[in-house]
Formats: sequence, structure tokens, C-alpha cells
Amino acid sequence: MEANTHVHRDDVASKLGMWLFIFTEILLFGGMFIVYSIFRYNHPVAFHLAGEELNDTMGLINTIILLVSSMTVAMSITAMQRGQVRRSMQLLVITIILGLAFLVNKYFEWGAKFDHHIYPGSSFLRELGTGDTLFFGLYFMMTGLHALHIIVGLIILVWVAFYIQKKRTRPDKYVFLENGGLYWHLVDLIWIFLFPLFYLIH
Amino acid sequence: MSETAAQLNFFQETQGRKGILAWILSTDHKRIGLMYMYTIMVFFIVGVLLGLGIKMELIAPGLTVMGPQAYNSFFTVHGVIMIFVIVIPGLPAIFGNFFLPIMIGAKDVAFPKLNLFSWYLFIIGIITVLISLFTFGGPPDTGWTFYAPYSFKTTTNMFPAVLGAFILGFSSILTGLNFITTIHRMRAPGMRWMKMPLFAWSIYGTGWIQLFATPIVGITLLMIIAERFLKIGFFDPALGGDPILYQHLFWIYSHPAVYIMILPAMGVISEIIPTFARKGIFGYNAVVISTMAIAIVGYFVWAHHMFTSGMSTTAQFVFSLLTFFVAIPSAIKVFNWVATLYKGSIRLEVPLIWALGFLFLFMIGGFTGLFLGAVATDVHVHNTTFVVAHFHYIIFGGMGSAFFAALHYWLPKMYGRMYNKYWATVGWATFFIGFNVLYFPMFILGYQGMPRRYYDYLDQFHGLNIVSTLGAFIMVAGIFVIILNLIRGARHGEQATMNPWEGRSLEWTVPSPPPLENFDEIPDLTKSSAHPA
Amino acid sequence: MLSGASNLASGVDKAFVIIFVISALFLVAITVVMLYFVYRYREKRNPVPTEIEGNNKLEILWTVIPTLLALVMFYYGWKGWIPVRNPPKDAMVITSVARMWSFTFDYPNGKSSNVLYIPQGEPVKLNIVATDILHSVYIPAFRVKQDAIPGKENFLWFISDKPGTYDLFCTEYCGLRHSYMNAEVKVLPLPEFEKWYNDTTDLVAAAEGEGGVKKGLAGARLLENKGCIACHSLDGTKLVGPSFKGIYGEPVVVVSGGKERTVTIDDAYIKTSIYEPDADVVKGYKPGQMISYKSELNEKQIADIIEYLKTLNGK
Amino acid sequence: MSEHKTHITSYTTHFMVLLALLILTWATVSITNINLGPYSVTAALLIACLKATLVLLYFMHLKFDSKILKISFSAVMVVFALVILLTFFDYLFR
Ligand code: HEA
Ligand code: HEA
Ligand code: HEC
Ligand code: CUA
Ligand SMILES: [Cu+2]
Repeated sequence: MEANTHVHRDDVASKLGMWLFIFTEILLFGGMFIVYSIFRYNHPVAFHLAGEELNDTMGLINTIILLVSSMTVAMSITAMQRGQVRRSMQLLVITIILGLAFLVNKYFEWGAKFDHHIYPGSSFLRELGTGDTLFFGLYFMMTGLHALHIIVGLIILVWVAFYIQKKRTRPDKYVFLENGGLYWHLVDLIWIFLFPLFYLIH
Repeated sequence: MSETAAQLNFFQETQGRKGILAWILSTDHKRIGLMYMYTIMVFFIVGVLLGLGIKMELIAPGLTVMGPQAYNSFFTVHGVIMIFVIVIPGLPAIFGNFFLPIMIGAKDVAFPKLNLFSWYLFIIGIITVLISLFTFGGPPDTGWTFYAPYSFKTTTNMFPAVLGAFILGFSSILTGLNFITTIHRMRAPGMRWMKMPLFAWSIYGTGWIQLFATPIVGITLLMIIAERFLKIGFFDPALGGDPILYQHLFWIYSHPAVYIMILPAMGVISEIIPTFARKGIFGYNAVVISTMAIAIVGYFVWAHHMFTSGMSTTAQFVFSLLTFFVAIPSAIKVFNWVATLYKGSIRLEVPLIWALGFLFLFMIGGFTGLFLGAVATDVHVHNTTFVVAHFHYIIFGGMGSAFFAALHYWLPKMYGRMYNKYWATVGWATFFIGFNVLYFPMFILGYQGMPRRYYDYLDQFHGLNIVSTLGAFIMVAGIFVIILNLIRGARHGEQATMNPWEGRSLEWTVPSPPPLENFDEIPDLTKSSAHPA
Repeated sequence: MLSGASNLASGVDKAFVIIFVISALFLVAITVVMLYFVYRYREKRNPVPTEIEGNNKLEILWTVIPTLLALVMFYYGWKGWIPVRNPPKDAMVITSVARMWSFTFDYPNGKSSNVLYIPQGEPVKLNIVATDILHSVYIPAFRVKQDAIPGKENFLWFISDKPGTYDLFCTEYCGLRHSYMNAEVKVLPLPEFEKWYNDTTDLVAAAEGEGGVKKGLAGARLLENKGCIACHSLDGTKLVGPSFKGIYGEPVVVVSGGKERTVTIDDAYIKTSIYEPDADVVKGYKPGQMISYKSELNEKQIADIIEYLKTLNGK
Repeated sequence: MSEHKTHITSYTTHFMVLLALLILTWATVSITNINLGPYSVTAALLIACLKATLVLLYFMHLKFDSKILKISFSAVMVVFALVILLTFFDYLFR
């Protein structure tokens, strides 16, 4: 019997699918942004003060890391399109390393918070007041969810690198790389909003 | 017309896999559609039995067949299964999967593997929900709305139920994504947007709602989980949270979700009525536009579920007004359907009977929705059995009728066999009578003030509750007849021809049942001037 | 149909009738037309269908007319609602406290009751609060409903002109005994109401403890008013919580921090049970059911309750 | 359906975009450090939107992609904005 020989390849469709998925991710975070905006409106002073607790420098470093990594992954696609497979691979690896750096940084940042008895459900937070509880609740939930997306993004990028290695992603067939890149940019996009909302606006 | 005898149909074409593997490993959209159907049917029976249990308990005040804790779990699980497992995925996952690609002249959906993956997620989601029934604190008892703060205070086993709903949402997103991409990329040459069958359009509109609304409930359910385990405090007033915010987030999804349920149903009706009137639909453009209008406006009316929560008067004004606007596109559709019958040459076959039943029940459901949309009247009947009657009319009377209409319409195509028309009609009539006897009294009870989710009630509500319970038995008997007749038909019915109803859309140009990749050659419609379905 | 018994009912019923009439007309008209078409254009009678692509004029007509009608319905729905949101300044303010699974109505003079007594023909404003989870106050005869939300104060108001007894339901699902969470509303003619309102015997009892009045009466009132008897019976029946019958001074097995131990029910134990119910959970019951009454009962009141519990022994 | 030729964004463009992003980041940090009162939120969000637009248009290639993507992305944003607006109808007027 004839197997399913009809292999249908449509890069535009794959990209469209990826974008649609990105929309849902944006709206997923969108839900949290709604919660953020309401609570910020309800507790302006507490949010202001709690924001000062966060370490701006850490946030800034992570912002720069993500922006640079976003560029390297975009360049990796350019390289692939131009047929420079090795360069593409190098840029991808740099992106992955930057992503790991982000996570390490995040680990220390969260660790410092835990040392200050700031974690969801801590009694210290409860004494600070409801505004602070909510602020840090949001902080942990949103940056946590974001970190989770970084991890997923990294897994995808490693997978892409593996495909490039195997030559299953190559200059005439690189939509997987493009989609991986899109996902990584999404992670960056969200951080662009998280950074000012939590670290900067006092 | 038919020189297709030699070709194997998709049942016979197992691609070298044996037994059940031919199903659960297959990426064929038709097999996946049927797998959804079998799964959903099984849970449909479970849901109906739970509904029957509810009615048994309500036949008399006080304890009749179960205690209050059991009752609360019954309606919660009934609601969760019916909404998340049956009506939201129902029509798109079964008939969307089976017929969308054929109708637009494609060999499969855009991402067949993802499609299979969605089904697996669906199963995992169901299993997760089921786990909640048998572990730790026992079945959840919060109502399908999971309102905070009760949902994280109850000692019952909420977590798996919520997680299951989250996974089911994910499955629904992926299905929507798949269909939208399919429609954008895989229409046959000449299948212009404005030539697309209306069912395909409705699936398209549904897909967008799935994409736009489902993530919000996803994150909301995650927050409920975080709330329960980490005491984050978003919705807990003791920690400064806001229970009303939870309601906003929940309904931002769950209102659009009701249009996820009804749009494909409307699509089915828009296929059936023209076929049996044997002419094109009246006002194709208007029907398409109203589909998209429902999808869009339907997103912005959610807070009509919260008129008594104490939200601001401004918000009540805005949401009530918007609610009335969302009724207009439905009105347009109803008028166009009726106008399609005008000067037709009508064959009163079983699917058309169901479609007419749909119209009647949907109208009652829709009109009572207007009472709920007006603030003054809603405040009186909110959370009474009036609301329960409203949505059973619109979901079962509407979406349910459309589901059975679709089954009777497409069964010959899916299985290549015909059911017994006499028993199908008897089944319908029993269902229709039972349905109205069951739910109509609930409008009156609600107006008299009987609250919903009430295990026990005052004596003055007794009479109508008895009537209602009797109706439930009549209706379930009808459903039994219908389903048995369909199963018998699918297995032993007479052979059906390729186009038993003389339908005009593409699925009627392929053999019954269709072969593995639907078409030998992708149809070319550039020259045909065929009127859209 | 039950008739409205408050000043707000007429607005609501008017909106209801208007929507009902419009809906019924459409429902009947559309159904009749539909059936007529099916009959008139059946295949036997009309073998050849006539293609009709559409008709823009009709299309506009049946968009515009429903829109206008929808606006009409919206208008009456809104108009019936405006008065509900605007309580008069001089209304008598009663605070309605909702908790799992009972209501208490606190009056300005310190009186509190499980039955909502209201004066006929006088505006009454209910401030609605909840102590634990969502509940709601629904008086069908008055056509009013408002959710009770912890951490937020909602309100309702009305004037009732018809003396009588009406039902009040909790219509926001609140768990196990949701369907038993109801109360009575008694509309009394003014003199009768004043008589009830000024009868402060139980307040005096509360103030004086045993002094002259029946022993433990104050405590009994408290158990009723604060809703304890929604979960604790006085006759030995097991409800959500253990019965109060004859428990004082008896030993009881409790689970504290995961360990079982036996304690004697004395004053200190009862106080912890009321202030921190989850500290010692009686074996066989679930923690988290009973909420802390720290903010609602002071030590004096607990002493009254204990006084009453003692009377449940022995007899 | 006609696929137009893929557009290749040059390294230089990518680098310039990064530079712009870093400058904008610096701008937010300094703006929020001087006290603009309530406007600092507005300013920071405006800059964030600007940055996001750059990422979308260049890194994510939206500028050179098909119309459907541009339209649907805008739709997501519009829907989201409206949802926030409608939610605030409740909270602003409580
Ligand atoms: C498939 C599902 C579905 C659909 C399509 C609808 C459709 C509508 N619903 Fe319903 N609804 C539910 C499912 C659905 N609903 C559910 C499940 C709940 C309860 C959830 C819970 O609390 O558990 C609910 C609850 C609900 C409420 C909240 C009630 C409350 O809790 O207090 C409201 C309030 O506005 C409402 C309104 C409407 C309206 C105005 C429509 C409109 O879209 C209807 C439009 C249709 C028509 C109007 C009929 C056709 C029109 C004509 C024939 C022309 C004439 C028309 C005019 C003159 C205007 N619904
Ligand atoms: C699709 C959804 C669905 C379905 C089919 C049903 C079916 C039934 N329901 Fe209900 N019900 C809900 C959704 C549903 N229900 C929800 C969401 C609630 C609210 C829960 C809550 O408060 O949290 C509820 C609550 C509810 C209550 C109120 C409980 C209370 O508030 O105290 C009652 C009481 O009589 C009831 C009765 C019944 C009965 C007798 C049936 C059945 O016996 C009816 C039998 C079947 C039909 C009428 C045919 C319908 C056909 C289809 C839907 C197509 C099926 C599709 C496939 C098989 C793919 N249901
Ligand atoms: C929502 C239901 C509920 C309400 C209302 C409630 N209780 Fe309880 N109560 C319980 C449950 C369940 C227990 C057993 C578990 C525990 O000890 O926490 C309990 C235990 C107790 C005990 C210990 C009983 C024993 O046998 O050891 C006392 C005393 C008590 N409650 C007093 C009160 C008082 C006084 C009130 C009202 C002011 C009240 N309760 C209201 C549910 C309730
Ligand atoms: Cu209190 Cu329901
Ligand atoms: Cu709704």
C-alpha cells in the first residue's frame, strides 16, 4: 500500500502558524498585564515603594543581554539566508549562551530576594502590606513565567542548532530557524515591557 | 458520476498500521475527526447521566438521591465536562477536522502532526480532569466558573480539574491555529474567500476567537493554581486581592467561548438549509459578515455576567449596550436562513427538521439572552434557573441540535451508509418535546426566584420541578433512540450514494466515505461559477 | 407570576414586559413564516427552486429594525436600573453580614437579627458585606440582588409598601450549604416595626449577662445571630461541624498540626476553637470549613456563648 | 498565491537596530530616574512600545512580511487595548 507520500511543504504556512502561536503567547502575558495594571491602579504608593526594592542594575544587565541575543539570532537567520552556515551556527550558539547568562543572572536576583524573606506567601511580605504582597506576587509570577519561556526558547534553539548540524536546516530550508528566532524575539518583546514596569517606574 | 469503486476509502487505507494503531498514529484529518467524535460521545453520555442525576435530586425538596456535597460535585463536573470537553471542541474538532479540508479542496490540514498532537492533548486534559474525581479531596465542587475565593478555599481536589481545563484550552488553541492556517494557505485554486462554504467561514471565525480568548483563561487558571499553592493573593481579599478581577478574567474568555460553541453550529445550519431548499443561501455576504461580526463584538461583552458583582455603573451601562449589539448579527443570520426557504423546493429530510428545530430553540435561547442583557431584568434573574434555562436552550437546543443536524447530514458521507429516517424523526420529536418540557419550566422558576446551584429548595418551587424532571426523562429517551439509530446506520445501514442530498459543496464530489487524501487531483474552481453553498 | 413588593419592582417588570412582548412577537412571526415556507415551497408543490442571491434593501431593513428594537430594550432595561443605584439620603442603614452559611442584619441601634425586619413605606439601605467568600443577597419579591464580596462593601436599597413575609436567598454559590443560606424578610407596619426595634430585651441581656434574664440567653442569641447554628446543631445532629449538645467539659479527640490528641472542652479550648478554628481540628472534620471569628466576637461574647453551652449539658 | 522573494536583512541593519534599542534603554533608565511624577509611567511605556516596534519590524521581520501578518498583529494589539480599556471602565468609575 502506498504510504502517505504526499509531503506538503509550505514555509509561509509554517511561519503563519508560528505567528498565530505568538499571538496567543502575547495574550497569555496580556492577562497578567491586565492584572498588573489594575493592581497598580489600586495600590499606586505600595507599587512605587516596592519597585525600589528591585535591583535596577540586575534588570538592566538582563535587558542588554536579551537585546543583544535578539540581534544575534536575527543575524543568524541572515547568515543562513546568505548560505553562511558556519557563521549562522556560531551566532546561534552565542544566542544560547546569552540566554543561559540571563537565567544565571535571574537565579542570583531571585536568590537575593529569597534571602530577604521575599517570596510568595512569606509572612514578611504579608507584614509589609497588601500592596507589596501583590507587587511581589506579580513580580514572581510574571518574571517566573518569562523565565519559563526563556527555558523553552533555549530548548528550541538547541534543537535548531542540532538540525543545522544534521543539515536538516540549511540555506534552502530554514523556516525552523526562523520560527525559533521568532519565539526568541517574543521573549525579548515581553521583557521590554517587564523591565520598566517592575524595575524602573518608581 | 461514479467510477470510484476501485479506490480504497480512508477506513480501508490503514497505511500499514494495524488495529488501534491505525487510528492513534494516523495524521489523517478524517480519522482524527472521528477519534474526537468517539471520545466526545463517550463523555457526552457521562455528562448527560450527571445532568439526569441533577434532575433526579431536584424532583423533590430535601434529600432524594444524593447529599449536598455530591450534588455540588455533580453540577460542577457536569458543567466542566459539557463546556470544556464537549461543546467547545465539539463541532470544530469533529466536523471541522473531517470536512474543512474537503470543503476547501485540500488534502489535509496545514499541520497534520500538530493536529494529532492536539487530540493527544485533549485526551491528556480529559484524563487530568478525571483524576480530580478520584483523588484526595474528591471531585471539585466550585461550579464550572471556579469563582475565587471559594475555588482556593474548598478542600476538594481543584487542582487537577483546573489543570485539565488549562490543557484542554491549549488543545483548542492549537486546533484553531491549524484551521486558520489551513484556510489561508490551502484553499484550492479558484476557491476565493467569498466563494468559501459558510461552514468553513464559521470555522475561520471560531479559530480566531479560540486564539484570542483562550490564552486569557489559560493564564487565569494558572493564577488560580498559583493562588492555591503559593498564596500569591491576586484574588484573595485577605491578602489584598480582588475577587471581581477574577470574574473579569474568567469571563473575558468564557463569554467569547460561548461563541466558539455557537458559530460552527450556525455554520452547519447555513450549509443544511440551502441544501434542502435546493438553492443558494440568501445574502451570502451578509451571513459571512455577521459571522465575523459575532466573533469580534462577542469579545467585548463579557461583564454582562457580572452585573450584580458591584462593578461600576459606567461599566454596567457599556456592557449592557454592547450585549444588545451582539444580538444583531445573530438576528441577521436568522432572517437570512428563513429567507433562504422562500421559493425553494424544499425536501423535509431529517437534517432539515433538526435545522428548523435549531432555529426555534435558538431563538428562545437568544431572546432570553436579551432579558439577561438588560441590567434591570438581569439583576432579578441572575443566578436563578432562568439563566440555566437560557444557556441550555441556546447550547443544547442550539448547538446540540446543530450537532445532530450535522450528524444526520454528513453521516452518509463519513460512513457511506444511511440511517433509518423513520426512527430518526421519532427520535427528534421525542427530543424536542422532552427538551421543552425540561427547560421551559426553568424560565418560570427562575422568574419566581429559584436560585441555581441549589441542592434544596422551598416548597413553592416543587410543582414545576417535577414537570422539568419528567421532561428530562423524555428527552434522554429521545437521545437514546437517535444515537442508537445513528450507530446502527453507520454500521449496517444501506449504502449511501456519493451525493444523497444533492449538496453543492466539494465534500459531495468525493466518494462516500472519502479516500485517504480526499481528492486524486486538487479541484480547480477557477472557471466554475458555482454559487457558494 | 409573583407580584413585586417594592418600589423598584415596577421598573424591572416594565422592562421585562417590553422585552417579552418584542421577543414573543418575533418568535411567533418567524416560526410561522418559517413553517409556512416549508409547507408552501415543499418539493411536491414547487419542484423548481428560484435562485435568489439576496436583496440589499431587505438586508438593511432587517439590520436596522432589530437594532432599533434592541436599543429600545436596552433603554428600558437601563431605566429600570437607575433608581436601584440611587438610594435616598435619609434611608435607614442596615448592615447585612453574609458568611458561610447565614446572614446577620445589624441595625443602627446595635440590634442584630437573622430576620430582616423592615418598616413599611420607609426607605431602607442594606450595606452588604461578606466575611469569608462570595455570597449574595436576593429578595425576589423586591426584584433586587447584590453580591456580597469580602473586602468590599456593596449596597441595595428599597421601599416596601406591602407588609408580609418574603424570602431572601443567597444566590452566589458558596459551597456545601449554599441552598440553605436563606432568610426571611418581614415587612412590618411602622408601629409594629418600632415596637420590635425598640425592644432591646436581648441587648440588655447581652449587656447584663445572667442578670435577671434567663441564663445563657445572650449566648443563645449570639449563636443564632452569628450563624453558628448553620453548622452546629443544638440537638446532637451532625451538620458541617460537631453538635454543641452536651460537649462542655467532655473530652474530644482533635488533630493539631497533624497529630492526634485528646483534650477536654473547657473555656480556653472553646476560645481557640473560635479564634483559630484550624489550630485544633476535631477528628473526622475538615480544617478550613470554619473561619476565625476573631473580628466578630469579643471575649465577653465568647464567655456568653460558653455560658450557654453549659446549659446544653445535663438536661 | 504568489510568494514574493524573501527579503534578507543585512548585518548592518541588525546592528543599527540594536544600537537604537540600547539607546532607548538608556533613555528609559534616565527618564525614570528624574522624577516626572505620573508621566514617568507614560514615558517609560511609550519608549517600551517604540522598542517593541523596532524588534517587531526588523528583528521579527514584520516589515517585510505579508499583509495578513501585519493586519492580524495589529488586531491582537487593538483587541488587547480594548480589553484593558473596558476593564478599566469598571475600576475607574467604582
Ligand atoms: C452557545 C452559547 C451561548 C450563546 C450563543 C449565548 C448568547 C447570548 N447570551 Fe448567553 N450564556 C451562555 C451561553 C450562550 N449565550 C451561558 C453558558 C451562560 C451562563 C454561564 C454561567 O453563568 O454558568 C450565559 C449567560 C448569559 C448572561 C449572563 C446571565 C447572568 O448570569 O446573569 C447574559 C447576559 O447578558 C447572556 C446574554 C446572551 C445574549 C444577549 C446572547 C446573544 O448572542 C443571543 C442573540 C440571539 C438572538 C437575539 C435571537 C435571534 C434574533 C432574532 C430572531 C431577531 C430579533 C432580534 C432582536 C429584535 C434583537 N447570556
Ligand atoms: C453542553 C453543555 C451541557 C449539556 C449538554 C447539559 C445537559 C444537561 N443539563 Fe446541564 N449544565 C451545563 C451544561 C450542559 N448541560 C452547565 C455549563 C451548567 C452549569 C454548571 C454550574 O452551575 O457550574 C449546567 C447546569 C445544569 C443544571 C443546574 C444545576 C444547578 O444550578 O443546580 C441542571 C438542572 O437541571 C442541568 C440539567 C441538565 C440535563 C438534564 C442535561 C441532559 O440530560 C441533557 C441531555 C442532552 C441534550 C439536551 C442534547 C444536547 C446535545 C449536545 C450538546 C450535542 C452533543 C455533542 C456531541 C455528542 C459531540 N444542567
Ligand atoms: C462554616 C461552618 C461553621 C460555622 C459557621 C461555625 N463553625 Fe464551629 N466548627 C465547624 C467545623 C467544621 C468544626 C470542626 C473542625 C474544627 O475544629 O475546626 C467546628 C468546630 C467548632 C468548635 C469545637 C467543637 C468541638 O466539638 O470540639 C467550637 C467550640 C465551635 N466550632 C464554635 C463555633 C462558634 C461559636 C461559631 C459561631 C460564632 C461557629 N463555630 C461557626 C464549622 C463551623
Ligand atoms: Cu452564601 Cu450561597
Ligand atoms: Cu456571556
